[in-house]
Amino acid sequence: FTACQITDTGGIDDNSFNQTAWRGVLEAQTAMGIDARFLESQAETDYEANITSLLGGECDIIFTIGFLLGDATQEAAAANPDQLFSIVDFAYDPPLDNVLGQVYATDEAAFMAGYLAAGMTETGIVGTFGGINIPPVTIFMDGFAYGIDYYNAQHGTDVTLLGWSPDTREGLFTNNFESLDDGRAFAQNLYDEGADIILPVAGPVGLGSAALANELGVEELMIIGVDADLYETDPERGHVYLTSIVKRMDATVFQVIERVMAGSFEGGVIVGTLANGGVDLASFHDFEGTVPEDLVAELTALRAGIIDGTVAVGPN
Amino acid sequence: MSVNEALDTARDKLLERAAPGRVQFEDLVIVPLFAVVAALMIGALVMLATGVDLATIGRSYVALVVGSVGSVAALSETLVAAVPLVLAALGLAIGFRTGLFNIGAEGQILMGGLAAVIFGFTFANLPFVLLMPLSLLAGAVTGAFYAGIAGWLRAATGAHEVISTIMLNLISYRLLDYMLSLDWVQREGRADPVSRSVPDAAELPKLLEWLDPNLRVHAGVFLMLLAVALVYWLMFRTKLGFEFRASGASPDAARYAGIRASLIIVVAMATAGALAGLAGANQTLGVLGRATPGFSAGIGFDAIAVALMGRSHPVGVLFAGLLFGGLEAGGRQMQVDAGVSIDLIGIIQALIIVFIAAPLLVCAIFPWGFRSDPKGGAQ
Amino acid sequence: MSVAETSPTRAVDLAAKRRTRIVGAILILLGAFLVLVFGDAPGDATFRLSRPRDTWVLPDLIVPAQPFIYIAAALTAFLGARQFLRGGGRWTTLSLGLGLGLAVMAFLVWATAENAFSLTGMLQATMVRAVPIALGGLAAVMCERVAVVNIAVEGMLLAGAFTGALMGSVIGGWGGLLSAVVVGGFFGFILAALVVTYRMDQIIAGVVINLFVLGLTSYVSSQVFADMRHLNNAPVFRSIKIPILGDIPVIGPMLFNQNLFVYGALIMVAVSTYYLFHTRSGLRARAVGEHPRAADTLGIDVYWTRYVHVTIGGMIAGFGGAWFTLGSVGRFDENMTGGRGYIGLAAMIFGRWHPVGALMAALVFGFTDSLQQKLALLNTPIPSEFLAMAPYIATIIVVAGLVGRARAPAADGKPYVKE
Amino acid sequence: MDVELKGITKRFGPVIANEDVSLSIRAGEVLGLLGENGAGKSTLMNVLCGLYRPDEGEILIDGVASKFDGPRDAIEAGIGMVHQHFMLVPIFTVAENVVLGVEPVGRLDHLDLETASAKVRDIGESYGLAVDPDALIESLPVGVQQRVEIIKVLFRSADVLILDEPTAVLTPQEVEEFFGIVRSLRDAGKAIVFITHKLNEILDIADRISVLRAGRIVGEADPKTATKADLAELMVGRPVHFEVERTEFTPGDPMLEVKDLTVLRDEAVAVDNVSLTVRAGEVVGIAGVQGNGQSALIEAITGLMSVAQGSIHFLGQDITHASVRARHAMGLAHIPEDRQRMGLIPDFTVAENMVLDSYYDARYAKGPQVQWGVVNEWAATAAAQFDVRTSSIFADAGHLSGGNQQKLIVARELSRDTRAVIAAQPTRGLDVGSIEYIHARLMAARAEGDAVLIMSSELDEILALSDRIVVMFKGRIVAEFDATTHRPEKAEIGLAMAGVVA
Ligand SMILES: Nc1ncnc2c1ncn2[C@@H]1O[C@H](COP(=O)(O)OP(=O)(O)OP(=O)(O)O)[C@@H](O)[C@H]1O
Ligand SMILES: Nc1ncnc2c1ncn2[C@@H]1O[C@H](COP(=O)(O)OP(=O)(O)OP(=O)(O)O)[C@@H](O)[C@H]1O
Ligand SMILES: [Mg+2]
Ligand SMILES: [Mg+2]
Repeated sequence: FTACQITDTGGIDDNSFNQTAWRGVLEAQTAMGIDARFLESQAETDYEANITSLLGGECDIIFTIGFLLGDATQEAAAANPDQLFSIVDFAYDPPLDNVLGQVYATDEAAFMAGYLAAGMTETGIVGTFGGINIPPVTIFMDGFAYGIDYYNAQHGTDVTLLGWSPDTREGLFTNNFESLDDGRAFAQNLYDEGADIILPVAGPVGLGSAALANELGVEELMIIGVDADLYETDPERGHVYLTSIVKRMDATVFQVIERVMAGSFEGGVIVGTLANGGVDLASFHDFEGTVPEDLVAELTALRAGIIDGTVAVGPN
Repeated sequence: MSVNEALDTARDKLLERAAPGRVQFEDLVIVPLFAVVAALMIGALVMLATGVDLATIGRSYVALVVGSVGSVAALSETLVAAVPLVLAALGLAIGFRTGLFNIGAEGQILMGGLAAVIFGFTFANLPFVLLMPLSLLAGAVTGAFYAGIAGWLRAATGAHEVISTIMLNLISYRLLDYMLSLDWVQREGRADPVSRSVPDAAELPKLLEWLDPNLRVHAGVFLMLLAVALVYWLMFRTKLGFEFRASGASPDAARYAGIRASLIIVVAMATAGALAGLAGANQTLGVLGRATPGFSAGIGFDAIAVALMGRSHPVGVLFAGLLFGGLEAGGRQMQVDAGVSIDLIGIIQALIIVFIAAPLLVCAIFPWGFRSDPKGGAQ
Repeated sequence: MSVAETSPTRAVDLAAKRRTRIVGAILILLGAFLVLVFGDAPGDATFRLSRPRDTWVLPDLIVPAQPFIYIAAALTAFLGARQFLRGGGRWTTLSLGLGLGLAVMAFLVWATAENAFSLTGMLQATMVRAVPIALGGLAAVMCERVAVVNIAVEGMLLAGAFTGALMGSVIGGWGGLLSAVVVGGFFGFILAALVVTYRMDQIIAGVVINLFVLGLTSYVSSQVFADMRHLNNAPVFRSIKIPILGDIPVIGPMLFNQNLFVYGALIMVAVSTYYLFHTRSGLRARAVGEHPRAADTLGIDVYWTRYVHVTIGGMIAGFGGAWFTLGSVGRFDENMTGGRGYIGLAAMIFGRWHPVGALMAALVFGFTDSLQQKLALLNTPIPSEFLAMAPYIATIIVVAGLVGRARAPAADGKPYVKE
Repeated sequence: MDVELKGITKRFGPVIANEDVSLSIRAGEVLGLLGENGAGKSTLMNVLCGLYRPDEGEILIDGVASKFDGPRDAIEAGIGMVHQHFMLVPIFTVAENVVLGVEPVGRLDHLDLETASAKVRDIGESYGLAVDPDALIESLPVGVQQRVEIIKVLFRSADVLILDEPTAVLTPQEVEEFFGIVRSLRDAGKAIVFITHKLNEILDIADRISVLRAGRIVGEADPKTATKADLAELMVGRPVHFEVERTEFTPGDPMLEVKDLTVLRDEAVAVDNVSLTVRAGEVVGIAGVQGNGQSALIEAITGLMSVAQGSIHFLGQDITHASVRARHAMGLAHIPEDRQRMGLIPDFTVAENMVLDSYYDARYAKGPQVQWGVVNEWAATAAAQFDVRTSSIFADAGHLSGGNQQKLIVARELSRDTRAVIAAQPTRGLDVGSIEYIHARLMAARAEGDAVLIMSSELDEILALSDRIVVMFKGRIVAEFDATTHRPEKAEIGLAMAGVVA
């Protein structure tokens, strides 16, 4: 049994997005002894070519990682009805028989992150920036923004968010998922404007922001990670991450492999939510003692509220 | 013997061409072959140095060959990769021969490709026989215009084309982002920068789809061959080509000969841009069916290497482009089969060019064999 | 007998006059443009000059938007009119510079109207973003002054960044920095060997080095770093605040509270200016760039001089490259220089082959870059893509309008063949 | 200091530039070195000044064998050379150029330009070579640049001075002045080697003459007894005609009329209000020191430079703003000054160069295409007719010798139906045989009724060919001589070239 993966342009070693998905394959490799192959996309034009070079019957399932591979995956799936695909961050409507989409209600976790950030900021200003203005990115920023609003509404505070406005859908974007240096410069920009907590939603670009926080010290600047628990994937600078909004692609990828092996693969979509553990807020790690107990309690309640639907993740 | 007869014999003697000798053969066949082999050997050393074991190295080179020429699918992928490289490199070669160092193919590809897409979906009702050629034309014209800006700046103000084309590349990325976010360009229902798709009638038809739907090779191959022939004709058979080459070889002599240097600069840049624009249109109409950010994928830069390696000669460019295309397609297979990063291909490409462009270096490394008095440098 | 007199003809005056006239007209139009497009800015623009924790806290600079813009427009138009009526000489360039400066200020005020941002932060970021470009430009200056065109600056920056990350992770920041400089120098040496000894075309050699370095660093990064993360985790040189000077408002953070690389760049620009224009070796280097044969007949070793300077250029680029990793994010990533070497080349031409000029040009790039990020936060109605284009368009305009005729070293790009 | 060259042989691949040359150079003496183009004079001197390493032979300085590994060694041994082509950096100042390579420095390698300037002034005063040390070279006239070259050599305290064709760019007056300097240097005990093609000059200045032919010393001559004809025969190996054969002068209508012409180069006046008429069947020679606007005048007439004021008429038509091509089509032929840079493209074949300015003509082009078959046929014919020596018309023009390159250009320009011929420095750097040929061709054009305009820095050439001579100085015509009625003296023209008008 061979599982193959095609990464997006950030590369397999991006410490976040692609790497998390690949970990799912690797875990399956350890657990079930399957073969694993990957192919990195260097550019957006590589998607189709990469899929093509994995066709030919060697791969039992092909994972395509990322929203931007949506079109290429769809075409390949249509041309090769016998080949199974699974794509992260994309759901087809109507669903395709041989493609299983994996999407995540990241806004649920981001909502909690926003609430947390609003509760933790000392300057009353938090910031965010994204890679590209695409739904899998902005859904983080939306949830984050609504979480802050929710906190403001609950506590009568006036915490502001720089870098994203859910209404105009305009904000700060690096326009790439690669430049760490941009990550640092964008964080510096937000810091200069008073932000002391920043949520970079741009894959490895956020590592650049972490470098800045590391230099300034966490009293000045904290970072909220995305995709993976960056405290663990970026251990050298783990202490700057207040928390991470995790998107358990490893778990869903693993699940998909299990389904294929069990013969229960069906086209459609898997949605990761707070409820099923597909998305979550990571532990505070080094900040465990720093986050006030009240706030921790509120977050626990908030989490329950989101899961049971009493708190709506959206504009209030 | 009369004076006239003497003149005639002298004349006939002058008309004799030297037969291609050992030197030319070495130059055109042995040296490139040698360069490829030497580059692959050094590539193997790099792999060794990074802890790749010998068996894997062997496997990766087998994969490289299989992935580039080992099957119909591989050949198809090689061609798909080669077509835009050759088209863009032909344009650059014209520039080099005209003394213009145009780094702007990347931007011209983007603008040309985008224009082709916009034309394609805007006039979606036209029949194939009109829509496809006209979309290509739109790409070529836009590329020509975009390159023409740099040409005009050079001709009118003396602004160096290296700088202006680098800047135009950077501008084109942003311009593309902007255009892709416009309502009438952006695909319905999408927030990310992706254009509407072109109708089938605008696409370059796939040539081998009947054999296997995954064979992506498309009619751009004919476009490429046509362009090679056309550029050859243009450069070496026409007045315009003579003007290009004269301006490039000696701007002062060209001026003396009554060639209007400014005009030639603009025309040469525009021609180069048209070819790059075609390369872009070829990517959007033949491969992607739409425009996304960065669909140029560095082809414009790789094309510089292809043009240099092909010594700015259309036929040389064709072979260099096929070689680079093959390396790219094979490189993918290499990563899949042997787990060796495709980035190795970049190293190999660079080394090939070094060995071709610096014969003195080859002589220094391998003092036996090769001609003793190479004239240094390509072009 | 008398020596024939010559008289300057009117035609000369005419040519000079036309230039002044054109500049005058541009300035007047610019003034009108400012009023028409930016004239209706409401409220005040607030520029924060200090951070709360600064030693000396300056009050925010509050500028009433509309009056300021009108005054700036009037001044610009006045400069233009002055040009038109009795301008000329040095005034032409000066007026143009002043006018453009006023226009930029007016634009900033318009964008910030009813809003606020940290001017100090922007200037500090300007400096930071300028560093790799300035160092790349300086490296190119060193090479082109001895007539070797260095397209490979990009590759040398990338090599420096890579080496900085790798060796920084293994033997620490200073070791990493030193290695980056050495590796940059190594590629400089390779370039020199290819073009001087093996007489390869200079541009081909540069392109090849770029391709090679990009391939090699990307290859190692994905082949090795992916598994061995500890090899790609270098310490970052922190900012060092220079006592007292660093506390000066606005200027302090920009110039005196930066990391090693900023200081290094400033010092290198100063040193190389002194070197090139005031020392014996500099004179010889420039002679090699201008007239290698003359230098040769005077016993100056042209090849050796080129080797040395191109290698030094490579070392400077290696240092500049290390900024990306050791001076910024501590981690290497594929193609992380992202074309800044090419922008460095542009800065060199923009700066007329002079170290200080290259630095100034780099600052212009840095400024527009950081400005664009600020504007993205200010929600101006201008699409962010156009703001991002601004520095590039500015470069084209400047190169076309002002330095189109700037003179490169006479032998630039030409190989020298010893007899 | 005495220098002895012994058995020097220098080869460039198959070319033997010097073969077993022995020569002695003595202090307090001017040694004249003669020889036709390519005889090996420059090569020999480059060996002496350390630029080339001889394949065989040795150099003895005061009887001691010395080996030079580079120019530096030669400089240190006291040998200095003023090269045929100036070795000055145009954007440097005089002082910077003079000290380059032996700079006075202070701490931190700091260039001490004050000391340098002072020394330049000192040398200037002691040898009568006044130059402003702070002037930029590019702003100086060639005569002054020449002085800078000599100061450069003296600054290095050379005892042996090699002067390779130093007078080629000077006016007769400047030559006189220059000879004064050379004599004072000789009297100061310097050894001087003086290379020139100008026989009367060498008779004037040299104390001893050696003649090179095809890389070998073919003889010595004593300037006190030798004549020009002797020297010429020694150089070339056969008797030489110095006179040009001319047909009778029968001028026709004005063909080329220049009125009140002003031309700007880099926003400075190059041609200042010049009027000039050339009639059919007439040769007008333009004399002047390089840099006085002759080139600009010619480029304006041929359409390569734009005209600021005034007008140019050709065959009665106003061509002031006509394109190069239109002028060409009207029958204007142009033999340009710089054949390597402008007259032909070294990387193109002989055939391509033969049609460099007529490839578009209906004879060779059909639609957008150039008919290379037709071109090749014609190029071969023209090359055969004009005796262009090449292995094939498909050889690169850059591989031809200088004389053959010039013949190629002459073939291209004169083998069509011309009405006027503009020739700039038509025989510069050519040997006697080629000069004879090209002069004959120009005279043939005159005989056919073309207007011929010749610009040359060789006064002898101007005098030999022209029916009328104009002298340009600082962009103006400062003197005009009718050569058909009375031949002007060289000195007269020379004074005018220096701007001294009666
Ligand atoms: N670098 C070189 N490579 C090959 N051949 C050369 C080189 N330099 C000179 N020669 C050849 O050596 C011969 C002697 O040249 P040299 O320059 O010494 O002549 P010259 O006597 O100074 O002539 P002129 O009067 O034109 O200055 C010529 O045949 C020339 O072609
Ligand atoms: N630098 C060089 N490299 C190679 N060959 C050279 C070089 N210089 C001169 N030659 C060759 O040496 C030969 C003599 O050249 P040169 O210009 O000295 O000829 P010449 O004797 O002056 O002839 P002409 O009378 O036609 O001017 C020519 O065949 C030329 O191609
Ligand atoms: Mg000579
Ligand atoms: Mg000759």
